Amino acid sequence: QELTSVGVSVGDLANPFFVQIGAGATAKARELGGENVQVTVVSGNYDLNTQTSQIDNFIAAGVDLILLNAVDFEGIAPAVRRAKEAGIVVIAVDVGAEGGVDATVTSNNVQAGEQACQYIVDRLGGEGNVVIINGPPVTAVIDRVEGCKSVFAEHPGITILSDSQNAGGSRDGGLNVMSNLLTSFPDIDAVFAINDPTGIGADLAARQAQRTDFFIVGVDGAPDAEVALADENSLFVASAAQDPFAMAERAVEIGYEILQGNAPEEETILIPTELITRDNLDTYEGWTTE
Amino acid sequence: MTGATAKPNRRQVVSDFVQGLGILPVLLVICVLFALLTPNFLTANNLLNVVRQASINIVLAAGMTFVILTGGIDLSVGSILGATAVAGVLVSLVPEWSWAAVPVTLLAGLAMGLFNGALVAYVGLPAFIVTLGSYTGLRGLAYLLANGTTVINNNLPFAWIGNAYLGPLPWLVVIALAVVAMSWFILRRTVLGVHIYAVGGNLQAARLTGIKVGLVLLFVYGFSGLMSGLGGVMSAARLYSANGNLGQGYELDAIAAVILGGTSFVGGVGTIIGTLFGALIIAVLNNGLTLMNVSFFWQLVVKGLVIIVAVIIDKLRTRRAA
Amino acid sequence: MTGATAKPNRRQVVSDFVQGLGILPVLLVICVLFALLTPNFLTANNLLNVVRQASINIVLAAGMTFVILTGGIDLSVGSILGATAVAGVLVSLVPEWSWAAVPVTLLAGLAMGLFNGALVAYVGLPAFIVTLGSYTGLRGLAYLLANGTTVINNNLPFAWIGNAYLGPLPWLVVIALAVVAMSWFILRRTVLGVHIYAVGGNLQAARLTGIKVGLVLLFVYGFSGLMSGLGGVMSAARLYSANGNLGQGYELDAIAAVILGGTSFVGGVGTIIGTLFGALIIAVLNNGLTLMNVSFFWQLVVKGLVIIVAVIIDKLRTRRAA
Amino acid sequence: MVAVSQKGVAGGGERAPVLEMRGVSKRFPGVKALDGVDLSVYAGEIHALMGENGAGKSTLMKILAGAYTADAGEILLDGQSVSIRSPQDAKRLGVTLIYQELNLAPNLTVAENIFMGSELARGALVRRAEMQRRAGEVLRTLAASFGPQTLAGKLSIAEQQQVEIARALLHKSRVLVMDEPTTALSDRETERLFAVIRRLKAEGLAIIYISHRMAEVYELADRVSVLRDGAYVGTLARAELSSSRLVQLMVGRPLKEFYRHERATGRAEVVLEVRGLAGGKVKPTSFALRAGEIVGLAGLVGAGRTELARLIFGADPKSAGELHLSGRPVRVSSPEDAVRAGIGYVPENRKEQGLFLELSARENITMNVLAQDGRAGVLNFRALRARTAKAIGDLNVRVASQATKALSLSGGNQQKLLVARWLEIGPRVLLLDEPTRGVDVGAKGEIYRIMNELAARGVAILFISSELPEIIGMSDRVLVMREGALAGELRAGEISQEAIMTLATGATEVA
Ligand SMILES: Nc1ncnc2c1ncn2[C@@H]1O[C@H](COP(=O)(O)OP(=O)(O)OP(=O)(O)O)[C@@H](O)[C@H]1O
Ligand SMILES: Nc1ncnc2c1ncn2[C@@H]1O[C@H](COP(=O)(O)OP(=O)(O)OP(=O)(O)O)[C@@H](O)[C@H]1O
Ligand SMILES: [Mg+2]
Ligand SMILES: [Mg+2]
Repeated sequence: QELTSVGVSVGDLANPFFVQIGAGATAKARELGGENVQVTVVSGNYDLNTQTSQIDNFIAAGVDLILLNAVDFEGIAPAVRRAKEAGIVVIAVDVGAEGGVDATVTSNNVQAGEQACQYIVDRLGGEGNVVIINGPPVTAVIDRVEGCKSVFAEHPGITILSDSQNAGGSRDGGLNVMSNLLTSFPDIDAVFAINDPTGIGADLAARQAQRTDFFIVGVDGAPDAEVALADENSLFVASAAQDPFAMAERAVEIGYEILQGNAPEEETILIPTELITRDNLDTYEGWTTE
Repeated sequence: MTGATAKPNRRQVVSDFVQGLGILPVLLVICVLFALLTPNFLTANNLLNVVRQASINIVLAAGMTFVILTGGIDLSVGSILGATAVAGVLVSLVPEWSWAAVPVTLLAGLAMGLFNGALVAYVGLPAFIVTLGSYTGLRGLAYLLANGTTVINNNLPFAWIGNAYLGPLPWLVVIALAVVAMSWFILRRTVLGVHIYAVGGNLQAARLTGIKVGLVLLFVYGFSGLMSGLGGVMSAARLYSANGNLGQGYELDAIAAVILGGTSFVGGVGTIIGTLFGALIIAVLNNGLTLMNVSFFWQLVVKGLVIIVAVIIDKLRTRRAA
Repeated sequence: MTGATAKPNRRQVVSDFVQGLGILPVLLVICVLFALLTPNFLTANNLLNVVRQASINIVLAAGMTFVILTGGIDLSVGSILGATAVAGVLVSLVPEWSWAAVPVTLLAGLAMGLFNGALVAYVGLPAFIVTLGSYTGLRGLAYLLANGTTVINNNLPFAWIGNAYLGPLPWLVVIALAVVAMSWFILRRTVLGVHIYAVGGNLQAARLTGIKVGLVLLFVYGFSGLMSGLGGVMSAARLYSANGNLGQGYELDAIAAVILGGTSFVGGVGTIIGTLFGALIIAVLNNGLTLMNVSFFWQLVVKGLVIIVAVIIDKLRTRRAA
Repeated sequence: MVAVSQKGVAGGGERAPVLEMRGVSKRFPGVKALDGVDLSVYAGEIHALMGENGAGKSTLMKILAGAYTADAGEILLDGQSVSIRSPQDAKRLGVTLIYQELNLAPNLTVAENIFMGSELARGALVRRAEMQRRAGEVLRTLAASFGPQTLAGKLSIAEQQQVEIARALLHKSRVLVMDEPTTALSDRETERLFAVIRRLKAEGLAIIYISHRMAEVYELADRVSVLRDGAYVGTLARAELSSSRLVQLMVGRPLKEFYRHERATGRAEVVLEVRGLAGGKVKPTSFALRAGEIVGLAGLVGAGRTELARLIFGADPKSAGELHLSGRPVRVSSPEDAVRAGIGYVPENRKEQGLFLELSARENITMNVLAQDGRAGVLNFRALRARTAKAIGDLNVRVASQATKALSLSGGNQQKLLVARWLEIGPRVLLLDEPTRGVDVGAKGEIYRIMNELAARGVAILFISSELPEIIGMSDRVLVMREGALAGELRAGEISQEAIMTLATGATEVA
């Protein structure tokens, strides 16, 4: 079967990460189906109703393939089922989705949290006060925090000072929340930020408060994180990197194969994350962009 | 007698329609444009789809119309929707209580609305600040109820509301239209409706002529809360689930529908039919732009422009008519 | 001469202060509570921190005060902040233009504000719908400018605005206070200020008195846009970057500050000092609750309640006084 | 306090009063509005209530209607002490008040306004057709020129007043209070209203009638009670009524001659020439105003006087015609232009179109000249205060201080604020639309005095009024409008009530 149109719905198009997913999907779809393939990328704005409507729109528009970055991996199930009934191939990207998707291509968010926080534990020698700067209550974030906490739980020497503050996943929020946390806790050894923008915001807050007594680890491996990592004065020292562009490419590839009648070997393709630090930064390729 | 009353009734339905018609030409122009630009727009399936997607906003906007007609505003509709939807799904998960899920959701919405209404009507606080408070607080409540995750019930007893059909029409659409009809009836056929317009038109006059202004205000906020609860039911039924995020930002869509529909912020002027058209414009835009494969960023720009252009056209039209 | 004018000036400053005082007791109570509950609250460092965090909201709310005094509203401040901040950082990245980054940002804000103002003043559209349109459209513009990512300039030429100090005070705080002082001067000391109150108090009378109502409206929206642009400068300077998301939801905080500060939605009544206190209340709440390590969900609930309780207290206080 | 002994027994005979108010007191922040006021009214009596602006008449009646609650005092109906704490209470007890301020919802139809709060209903359903029918009937008895389906917002102020009257007539009440119901009505409508009032009186209603117009009081009242500065000063029976007596009671001193004009303006320069001006309902109209002359503009309600004034002032778009000031053509397409040209306009509805209620007396007075004293747009408070003090003195405005909000002034004093505002620009032409509406005798005299002074200084005044005596008394010439066009001009010597009415109604004889 020809690939003529693809629908992509992601959590939040204002986040560069998801923009990369859209870009990756578009690039791959064009490569496989020619320049005339129609790729529609929409933002669910972290709202389940919105995303459900978008899936319905895709069904009405008769797309061949849906790439779904679910804002809620369980809540989206009915919409997925409708899409399946309409004969559309649905691939979950970055976050899993219930309802019978054909395949799931995801970074391992739990693993990302584990990697980041294992790094913290190692660097602290298993002892110290840590802060988790939380984010919007969506699965990807919840998984990271869960992975992180599972690592900390194995080390009784680690004290979690705070894990309940939502910085909204943005630089701005990271800066504000961290400013307040710095006042609350005069003695912090390490910070886990649920994504890079949050971590960089926390770094800015530390600079403003002239605090240098701790380090920050994020998740994403985004371009601005690379810049921060390269900066000797930055407290931002590591990030569990994913590659959204490549992930989306992979998802389209698998979807295309399914359309051709070739089922994938496994239904869930976990793309491992890779911890990048100041030391291995030069070998890190960064997010793929065309 | 009946003959005599029936005539002006019909006349009023028509006149309401013409007044509410306001934005209809704009809606039609947008539809024609989309029909020309994308082949899939003008299919029965897709049109149903549009109305289905508009249904929750129509219900919220109906409640909002009442509030704005009295010169108030209700920012809390999205938060109430979220909190009540979570509550509803939670109740439905308790086997012996699952039958009560819908009433509980509706009553919870009503109660939250009455809370707003009491503060506006009897404490005399500005509606904006009261509902901004509950916008914030009830969002927190929604998260707390859901405990930060998604509550799911795959055997939701009232899932038919979100997925079944009555004849060719999805129940969601039927409910939305029923709400519009009921709202129209209240506003145009009952004493309460006249009082709502009177309070919005001249609060002091309403008070001095002995209208129980407090009760009227209590009613409109209670009604808006009830509609938000209904929105919660519809949302939960459609999704088989709810989370603390649900309904975020819906208040702006509801307000936009009301204002696009020609209801004045000053109060006292507006029709529910206009609100219906306003909500449809928003839904058609979302649907059509996506069908046309306009990028998300450009969609925002286009939507912003269309909102402004729509009221400009409406303005020019009414100016010429006047 | 000076002696004679000085007296009423001082008297007016005081009376403004007392009027604007409105919410001050509430602010103090909240501060005392936090001081008792968390040891770190009442440190010079943290208090500076609070004001620094409030600074952007103070600037936005100052512009918003002008708009609301004329009976209007500006929903677009957050979107203007985002769009201008992105534009500013982009300009700063062009080597030969980087000196122009701040003026460009401010002028872009002014232009967007004037766009709103022109539609309100000369086309006669409702402020809510105009600024809802630019709220949506300019957000799209911000994303488009940023091309969906974060634009970063680690050598931002105006980063001192966000990070340097003037004596003991961060520049952010200095700017915010300067804006308040300037706003006070315009509102209380100039012809324009009286005209703003007049337009808000009685539009029709203002027109029939020969006040250039259109220009006054154009000014307030332009000023609000300019302040949003200034907010964009401050934001970008603080973050060394900007993205399309920046400023999302700021409009509600700004409006809340204005209304908490006692400015009436009807127009014509309110003070800038009240707005300052309103913005501080919001910042203190955010800071104190985080210091107390209250979870995000509960923070929302508490904030919602405090907003409502604050206006109730204010209401009771003024009622007793009257 | 002037010694007037009889507290009402006159004319009452043995009958007990329907309504008695005893020792009613009310304090507003900074003002003692009422101080132990007594009042008794009998069934089948028209009881006039008089007093200067701010004497407390409206406040007393609002207490009776439940809009305010008294600080002290007692209200008895049929000898029973009653508690009236809300408008609903008053309604239940059969007390109806036509408020001085218009209380209409502009978005509703006339019928809906008339029945507001007492809608006809079957169950919860409104009976619109029935409401329209009954409203139509009442409007006909008032000779209203509009139907029950008209939107209230589209009515002129006089027509709105008729709606208010209709509203009161539809409620079956025992006590009907009319607080200055005729301020905007012209003679014909007033006559109709009086006929209705007399009928109601015959039906046994107790009617309290507040007015500043002596002639009306003489014509209607059985007894007159007078308030001064919030205190009851006495009641006169019809037989005892005399102008000097009443004025003496109200003002506490005798008042001098009312209208004076001894001007010779025939050859003065033409200041404003209106040529073929048209727009809205006004048909092409031409006339001229000379320096130092007061020209009356008379007509029935809805004749288009207000619209003509607004056209001249640039408040409404003109469809044709031009203005010449001192012989030179001027473009006046907005109020700003008018102000620049030296044309002032005092609108007929001061609360909606003139005053800034939340702003101070000073700001209200100096609104047009704020920029003149200051530099670069910065206010010069000293100069503004001096201006205000002078204006308040010249016009004898009664305010606690310059910072008092316009909101808390009595109607007459509010009106003076507006006149003062226009005097500040040093106008060459002043358009006064019902400037004495709701203004007491003393203040009226002062406004006439001010008009004369302005005329003496060479200002050309166009004086719109529905009160023929003052038009006749004050004007050098009278223009009469009918249905949007000038029906004629009356020169000194020709001016009389009959002549004006003939032109206004288009009848060959006086209606
Ligand atoms: N709501 C109010 N707040 C403060 N003061 C008021 C208020 N209403 C009336 N007053 C004051 O009470 C006094 C009596 O006012 P009231 O309106 O009863 O006078 P009035 O006799 O009806 O005058 P007019 O003939 O001008 O209508 C005035 O000094 C007025 O300024
Ligand atoms: N804003 C308006 N919209 C529509 N019609 C209006 C409006 N204002 C006035 N009218 C109409 O114009 C007529 C009144 O005109 P206008 O006020 O110029 O008359 P007038 O001679 O000044 O009478 P009045 O004694 O009421 O001042 C009324 O018949 C009314 O229906
Ligand atoms: Mg009065
Ligand atoms: Mg008139």
